[in-house]
Amino acid sequence: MIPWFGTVAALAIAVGLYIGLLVAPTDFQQGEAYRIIFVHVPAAWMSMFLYVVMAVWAAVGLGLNARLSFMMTQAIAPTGAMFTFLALLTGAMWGKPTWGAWWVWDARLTSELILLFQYAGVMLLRTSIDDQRRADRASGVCALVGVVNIPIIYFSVQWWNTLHQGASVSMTAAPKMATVMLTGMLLMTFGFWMYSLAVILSRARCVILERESLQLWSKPSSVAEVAGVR
Amino acid sequence: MYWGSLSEFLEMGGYGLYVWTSFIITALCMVWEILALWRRRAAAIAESRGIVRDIG
Amino acid sequence: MLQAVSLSCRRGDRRLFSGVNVTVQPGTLLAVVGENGSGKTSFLRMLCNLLAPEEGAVLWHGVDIRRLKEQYYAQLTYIGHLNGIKDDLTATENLLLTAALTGDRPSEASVRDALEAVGLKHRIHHLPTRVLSQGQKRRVALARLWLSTHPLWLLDEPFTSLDQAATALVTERLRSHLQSGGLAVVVTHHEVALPSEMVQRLRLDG
Amino acid sequence: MSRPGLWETLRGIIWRDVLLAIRRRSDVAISVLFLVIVASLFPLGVGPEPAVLRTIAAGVLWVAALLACLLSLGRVFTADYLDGVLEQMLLIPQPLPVLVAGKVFAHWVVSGLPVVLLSPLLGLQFGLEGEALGMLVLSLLLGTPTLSMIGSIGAALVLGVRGSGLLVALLVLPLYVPVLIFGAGAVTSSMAGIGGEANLSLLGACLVLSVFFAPWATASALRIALE
Repeated sequence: MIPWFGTVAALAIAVGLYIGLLVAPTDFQQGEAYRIIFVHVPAAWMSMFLYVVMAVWAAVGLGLNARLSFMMTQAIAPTGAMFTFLALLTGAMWGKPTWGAWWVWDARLTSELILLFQYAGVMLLRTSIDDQRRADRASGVCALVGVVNIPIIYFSVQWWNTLHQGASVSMTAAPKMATVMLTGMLLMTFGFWMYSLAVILSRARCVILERESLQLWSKPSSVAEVAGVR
Repeated sequence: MYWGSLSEFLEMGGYGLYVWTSFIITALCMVWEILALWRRRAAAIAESRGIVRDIG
Repeated sequence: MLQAVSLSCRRGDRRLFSGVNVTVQPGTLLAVVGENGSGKTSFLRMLCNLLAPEEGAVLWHGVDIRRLKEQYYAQLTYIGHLNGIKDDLTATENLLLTAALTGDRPSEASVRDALEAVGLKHRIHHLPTRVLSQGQKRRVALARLWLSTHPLWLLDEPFTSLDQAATALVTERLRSHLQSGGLAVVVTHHEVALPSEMVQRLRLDG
Repeated sequence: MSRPGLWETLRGIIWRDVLLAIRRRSDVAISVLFLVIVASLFPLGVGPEPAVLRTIAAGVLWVAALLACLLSLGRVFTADYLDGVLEQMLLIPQPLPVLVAGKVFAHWVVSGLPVVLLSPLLGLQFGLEGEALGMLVLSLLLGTPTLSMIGSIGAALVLGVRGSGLLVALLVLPLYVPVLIFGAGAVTSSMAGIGGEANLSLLGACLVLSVFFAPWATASALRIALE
């Protein structure tokens, strides 16, 4: 499964890059700098989407007391944090030439920054609790509580009339070019999505392995079973 | 193809620095994540094999 | 009647005990014994729903306590290995407040009687418990037993840091509780000096 | 055996914490003093220009109040956790979220309310007058209970965890941001003559939301912490 997702991700990103960098025409208002959106927007979408997915797994884990769901939350957090960081960084790269500033205290930027802190909080809370079960559940509650920030990020552009442009990338160019841009962006998003799936699933496998070895240390009786399986 | 020449492509209408930094850092982050995971996985497998050998 | 049905406990990655079946009838006491780290405290905390069992269930009169929740809490008096008293409040205040919260409504006179019953002299009733010794603090915590009107008592090492006189007093209080049809589960290293028909032992090991 | 009413139990919970705060007045005094000191540092750092001070007043005072609240969060559950009172609270025959709400209310009374009462004085220091001053007090009155509510979730999550003081700041501050924005916004917009009512109603909405959800989240966090 993981190699399959990986291959699809590589293909989609390759085609997306080809369209975004080579085929898509320039944007009349923003010039070539707009091409950053081909990584910026997918990264920002993934950062929010992954947080929601993480929170859903946390809710499932807390509700059904399922250890596997907590392993999924643990596997998602680093990738989500990485995309949040990338969204902020590419945003700054885009902001400097277009707004003339690396950073502005606009609602969307601020709330995305907060999202990064939330990812950090969830991960740090987990690592600072020694008891595995408590670490799982406490960071799960933490992830769930933070979900209130997602609609705030998503709607911030509409609620506060700020510098950051609207959600659907404002198409100042002719509609036909817009379609090309949109195709490129959606392909990139799809690629990032598949990439996340591959990375997260493989990290989840690592987590399972690590926890298994931890258990083996204290429970030698089951070594035979595990050895038999492997 | 939108671009006339390679240098034009690299320049990005004067925004080359910003555009390429964004793309390259994104790529680096992803590659780094994959590598880190790969090593983590190798370590996890090695450890669990080691335990199985030690105890079992 | 309190029942534990195939109760299993895992702390971290260690399995402490599994498949524990035990029934406590009214008028009897369950003495839980075992080495350090054998899961005695975890077992007691499962009985009062502070700790979720990995497998199995605890039943109060045949109903799962996770379903009863507050109705079940209204039946029990739990004294953990922590005293649960506030250092900045006096012994009297501590008992009055705790008892009021758990559903007993003692008068100040009955609180005074309870404190005297555990052998605390009247003049220290009105000192902040901060100035009391370990043993005296434990006595303040155990004085709740003289105020308790609840049928089920869950006690974690009640005799630690008590002297012989106080141990005898608490044992006597346990006897009168059982004689009036109460139930008790006591985690302890000490022998409980009660007639053998009242005491049932549960040994937890591995 | 009679089960006491919910109100009676709540009163008991609140009264115990208020009584403890009265016995340990220094704890309350410290967080109030902290607020005053933080607020007084700004004029020293920024310079005594009255026009500048008036423009930053709302933000500075709100941030100071927020930090004072953060500082006092350790007191909500930690002492009770260490002496076993928290364990007993989980076994009180009443719904835990309601008890938690009572406890958080007590925390607000001893740490949030003093901030609200002191704020007009600090506002005057920064040259706030009339309507803006009133708006500052009002916004703090509506906002600080929300801070206590949200903070209690963080405080419960990090109970007994190493490095909990810094961790709770990381967990809680992101969630404080909306309150800070609306609170300071109320004062700023009333100074600009737009009237702060819109921001006040948003603060009210935050309060209502947090009163509904925070005690529930805190209660589950406490159960997790005490397992």
